[in-house]
Amino acid sequence: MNRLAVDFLGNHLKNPVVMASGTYGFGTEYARFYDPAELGGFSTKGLTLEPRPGNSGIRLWETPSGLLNSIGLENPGIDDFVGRIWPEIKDLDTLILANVGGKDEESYLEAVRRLNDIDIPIIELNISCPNVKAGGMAYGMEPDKAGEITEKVKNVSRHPVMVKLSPNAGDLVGVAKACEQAGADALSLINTLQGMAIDWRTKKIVFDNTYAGFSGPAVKPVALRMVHQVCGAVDIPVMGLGGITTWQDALEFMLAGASCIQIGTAGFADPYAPLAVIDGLERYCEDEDVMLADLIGKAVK
Amino acid sequence: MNRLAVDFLGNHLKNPVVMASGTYGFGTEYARFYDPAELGGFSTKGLTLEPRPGNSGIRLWETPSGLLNSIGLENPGIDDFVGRIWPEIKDLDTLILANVGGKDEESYLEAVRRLNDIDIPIIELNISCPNVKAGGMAYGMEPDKAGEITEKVKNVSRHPVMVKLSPNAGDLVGVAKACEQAGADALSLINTLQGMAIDWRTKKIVFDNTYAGFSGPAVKPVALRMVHQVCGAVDIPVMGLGGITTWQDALEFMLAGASCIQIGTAGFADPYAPLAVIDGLERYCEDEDVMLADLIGKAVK
Amino acid sequence: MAVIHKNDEIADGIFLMEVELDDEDTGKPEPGQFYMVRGWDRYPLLSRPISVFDYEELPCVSPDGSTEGAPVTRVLSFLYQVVGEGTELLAELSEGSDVTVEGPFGNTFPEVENRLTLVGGGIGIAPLYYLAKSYRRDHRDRSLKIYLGFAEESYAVALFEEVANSVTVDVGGFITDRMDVSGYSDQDTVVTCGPAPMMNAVMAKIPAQTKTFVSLEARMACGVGACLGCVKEAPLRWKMTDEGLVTDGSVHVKVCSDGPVFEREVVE
Amino acid sequence: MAVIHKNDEIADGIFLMEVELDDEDTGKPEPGQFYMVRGWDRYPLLSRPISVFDYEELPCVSPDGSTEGAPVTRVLSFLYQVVGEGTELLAELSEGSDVTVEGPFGNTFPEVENRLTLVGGGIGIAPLYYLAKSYRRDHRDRSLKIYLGFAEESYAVALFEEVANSVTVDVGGFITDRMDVSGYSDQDTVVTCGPAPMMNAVMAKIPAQTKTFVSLEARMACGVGACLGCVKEAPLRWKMTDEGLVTDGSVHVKVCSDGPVFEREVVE
Ligand SMILES: Cc1cc2nc3c(=O)[nH]c(=O)nc-3n(C[C@H](O)[C@H](O)[C@H](O)COP(=O)(O)OP(=O)(O)OC[C@H]3O[C@@H](n4cnc5c(N)ncnc54)[C@H](O)[C@@H]3O)c2cc1C
Ligand SMILES: Cc1cc2nc3c(=O)[nH]c(=O)nc-3n(C[C@H](O)[C@H](O)[C@H](O)COP(=O)(O)OP(=O)(O)OC[C@H]3O[C@@H](n4cnc5c(N)ncnc54)[C@H](O)[C@@H]3O)c2cc1C
Ligand SMILES: Cc1cc2nc3c(=O)[nH]c(=O)nc-3n(C[C@H](O)[C@H](O)[C@H](O)COP(=O)(O)O)c2cc1C
Ligand SMILES: Cc1cc2nc3c(=O)[nH]c(=O)nc-3n(C[C@H](O)[C@H](O)[C@H](O)COP(=O)(O)O)c2cc1C
Ligand code: FES
Ligand code: FES
Repeated sequence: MNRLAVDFLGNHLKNPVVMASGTYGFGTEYARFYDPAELGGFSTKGLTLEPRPGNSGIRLWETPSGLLNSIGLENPGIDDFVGRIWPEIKDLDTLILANVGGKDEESYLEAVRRLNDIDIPIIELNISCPNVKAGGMAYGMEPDKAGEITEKVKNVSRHPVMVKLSPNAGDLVGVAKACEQAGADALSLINTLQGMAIDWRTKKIVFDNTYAGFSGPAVKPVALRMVHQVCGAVDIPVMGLGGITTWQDALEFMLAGASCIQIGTAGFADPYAPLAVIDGLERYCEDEDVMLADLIGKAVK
Repeated sequence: MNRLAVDFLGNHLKNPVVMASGTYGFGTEYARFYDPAELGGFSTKGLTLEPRPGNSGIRLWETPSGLLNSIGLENPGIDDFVGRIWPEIKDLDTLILANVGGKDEESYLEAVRRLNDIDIPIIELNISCPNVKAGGMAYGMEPDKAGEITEKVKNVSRHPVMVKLSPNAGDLVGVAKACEQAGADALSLINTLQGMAIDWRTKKIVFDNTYAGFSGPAVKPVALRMVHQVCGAVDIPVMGLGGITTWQDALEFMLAGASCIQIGTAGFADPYAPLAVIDGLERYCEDEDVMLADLIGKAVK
Repeated sequence: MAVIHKNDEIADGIFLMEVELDDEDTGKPEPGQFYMVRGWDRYPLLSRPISVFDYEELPCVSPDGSTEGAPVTRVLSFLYQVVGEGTELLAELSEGSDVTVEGPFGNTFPEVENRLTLVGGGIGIAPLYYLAKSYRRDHRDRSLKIYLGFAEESYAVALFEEVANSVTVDVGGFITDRMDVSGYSDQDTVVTCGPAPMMNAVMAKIPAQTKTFVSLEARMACGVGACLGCVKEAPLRWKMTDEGLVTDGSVHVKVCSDGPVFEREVVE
Repeated sequence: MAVIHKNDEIADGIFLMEVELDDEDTGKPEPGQFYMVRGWDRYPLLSRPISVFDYEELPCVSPDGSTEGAPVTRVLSFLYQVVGEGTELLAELSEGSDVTVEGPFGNTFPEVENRLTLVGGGIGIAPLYYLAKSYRRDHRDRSLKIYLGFAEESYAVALFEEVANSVTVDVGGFITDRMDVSGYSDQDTVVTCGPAPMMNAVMAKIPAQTKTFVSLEARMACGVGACLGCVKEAPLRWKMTDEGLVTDGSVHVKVCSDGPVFEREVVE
């Protein structure tokens, strides 16, 4: 009996552990450690219509229990993904999500249209990347704009669309509801918080882009709160993430209402982290004699 | 030569190290470790018009490099402060800020009026406490409301008013500007982020109040970003805080534009943390042969 | 800062740590007090409150065998149970390692002239030993009865036996079932520390005229009364002072600075 | 997981750590590769990239003195400098402690048939020793010249001397000033690792026809090419493959998986 199986938008996942966009490359980089088929799934590095070189300067900065990154959506572009990468990874036997970013409406829509050519199971619409100057997070900061882009993307996409929300939005619940109303099939949250570093030695602002995306165990309390708030406000399924490191963290996000969880930064510290989470959840469900899916949203006051 | 001296709203501070509200009691609790006169100053526990019992249930929860708290502004009320506590602490020879919270406009205003009876140097207007149901953070979430309460408080207060901002506001810079326009003499930020904890063992939401305030080293990258943003947008002086633990952290906040810094959670982990920060800054300024005040806002790209 | 002399596992998951205090840790602890202990630098964030299990000032012996005027070595002991991240890290520390101890904090057990009964459950026995020892030192002939309850395995019992008139040990049952309190009067004092249900059972059992003290636990951040994180509801806010109990009318007590020791009336 | 055999400070702030790999760490490292090392549990968050300084497979000797068919003990060495929190924690580890090493990661130094010159600066000498040893093993008679530059104090020089034809050491000056490259041709190969200014000076000095490789550093999170955190701008994105250099047209190289070893043309 597989106690960890979950359904997500009609897809059967072996377990709810999905590797987060930008932290798992295109699914093969960690294959030296374990078969990606052991995962529930993974989300690709953020894809944009055109190839992007990403940001200049320092891209990583460690903080207490956290990580600042300023990658800036470096990626080979949607065509390279559709034509070259997808054929190489499509048979990995795990759920693959195409994470899509954009600099303006048309670039989002055209990227999504081109994904219609392949049988990608889910599109993760990234309206929450804090590391690009145009587009990115701007679409995720206000309910109106988030709803608008979601609706348009839904209109052109033949695939289910999961919208990835920004924790930097003032009215996150409003954004979530707007996306739901606009037809989003699911939501994922959180993307990175906006943070900053200054190097006291040089007095320099560390990142060329000034601000950067903040992730890792440090952000977990904020992420868990937001997942709980959003799950209480919408009826579509949610993938919860932000700082998840242990199976206990994963369980907490599911108790808060997430149907699946994603792991990002924790995989850097320990490449086997997702397997440890899966193992831990398995043992827990065994010991408690429960099906994991039955615990979704079961946190009590 | 005291290289650390700073002026803040006409007050001479020996050094820019101020202990944050709610983490330093009323200034005497840490006296067994060192004389509070060694500090630049401290801010009192949040005071409200009426005495408040604070929140029920668990009030503290540790997270990776962070702390969740749900104290709920437990305090003996403004009259007890004015009549009993202030006479006991007023001669401590360090800058004392009265941190004032409220549940509605009138309770803020009346508390501030009663502080007119004493010679408190600065009022820190707390419109950012996430742990109370009425008032608190609600005033700090939107520019209009923040400006309105600031203006009214300024009208009744004979003391300078420093408004303490919430990192949970969507448009923090807008809030900061609105406070400045409404006559705020200074700003302090950040108060706690809103976070949450679930105890996987019991499946229970840890805090009776569901969400709680998140502080400590974990939040520093977010706090530094916000201080940098706000300092770039207003002309009034700013006290920067959020996760400051070491003298290097303090220096970074000042490079980002803060005139003074506050230390909260770090003082729990090490009661001597503020002294270590002061010592470290002193040695640094000595080695670099600079006056600390000359470094305010000097972070470069 | 203190240096670890020994850190031994005396029962499954139960450690006895002895540290030598350096000159900067000036205070001498009283029974009932605790220290904020950390055996790490930055992570985890908070220090952990641990009671004084024992404290001794050992005169250094000079080469000629005399101890006159010699400086003393101050040895503080903790008895602790590994329950999570912090106590696990403590358990990993080896002899000679540094450990940071701030304290002593909190109020103390009362000075007792009465006959004394101590009731400890599990790791809750930790603060009782130093009290027992002090009582015995001050009152050579008075009655000291000790009840120790454990869930699975007893420990540290021999130490208690050295100072008590009687030690009753229970493993796996209810320690209160082993207590005969029929003769208890206002000439007796009871002190208890352990899991809440056990302390409640003790409080329920002891006759009203017998003063009963409990030692409480709470999550703590500061340990010194500054953060208000460790409060417990109390019918009235009592404080032990030289003039007896006083109250300022608020509804909470701070475990760290008003306590950790409370009269049962305060917390019942 | 690996166990520390030794961890000695061989010069001020410079440590030589030997670890024994357990059976799960299967790969055999090649010169130029690195491991992601962590000697702690949760904090700090990231592991630290450290080059292979040396690697040996020592047959276990059976009681009768024979080593036939015996399992091997695999010993991996790191030479590292304490510069911050992570390396400080590594330096505190004592013999017998566990340390987590993931790897080996990255590309390798090329197989060299030419005469070989190595130029290391400071802790940048770390990846060169295993290369020197391997070269000497494969090419008993060919010329191996080594230049080692240090800011304040030299270290590990004797090890290099065992395998090189000549070792030139400079302390406090510019190591390039000590190099005579007049006869260098396409029959020579140069490999350099050290501070950027030093590597730039080396690249500027070596004649164009002499293949020159540099080993780069960058902040790393994943170490396996997944996070794109360690990229360096490169005029063209070159990759070393069996067919020589190829490019896919993008502007960055990943130090962790395309590198850390690059032909100078890629990064100049
Ligand atoms: C005044 C005082 C004196 C104490 N004396 C001792 C002693 O002498 N020996 C001893 O072994 N323990 C003592 N404790 C309890 C000890 O502080 C906790 O067991 C310890 O902080 C747990 O830390 P951890 O990181 O190992 O566990 P965590 O990972 O923090 O938590 C593990 C478990 O312990 C519980 N817990 C955490 N902190 C506390 C706390 N402060 N109080 C109660 N439960 C908590 C949690 O609910 C959780 O179930 C004392 C506590 C107080 C307040
Ligand atoms: C492929 C590779 C191989 C390496 N091999 C070795 C080796 O064999 N021996 C050795 O001593 N060091 C080596 N390094 C450098 C080593 O990884 C860093 O010194 C270490 O990560 C610093 O960690 P820390 O916590 O001590 O310092 P931190 O507190 O993280 O930083 C201290 C200082 O080091 C700099 N720094 C931090 N991380 C890096 C990094 N990844 N690259 C360059 N500078 C950095 C920072 O700018 C800062 O000035 C290698 C780096 C790479 C990328
Ligand atoms: C190096 C790095 C790159 C990332 N790139 C992307 C991206 O391309 N698209 C995206 O939607 N999120 C991206 N993220 C955000 C993560 O997917 C995730 O939302 C965030 O890191 C929080 O989860 P974590 O704390 O588990 O890492 C990136 C995060 C990191 C650390
Ligand atoms: C236990 C606790 C109680 C607090 N109480 C107050 C308060 O009464 N008023 C207030 O303005 N801020 C309060 N704060 C917020 C701090 O003053 C500070 O803004 C926040 O903790 C961030 O700083 P830090 O990371 O240095 O702790 C409290 C914080 C903590 C941890
Ligand atoms: S622990 Fe801070 S008040 Fe008790
Ligand atoms: S360190 Fe992640 S791509 Fe190189």
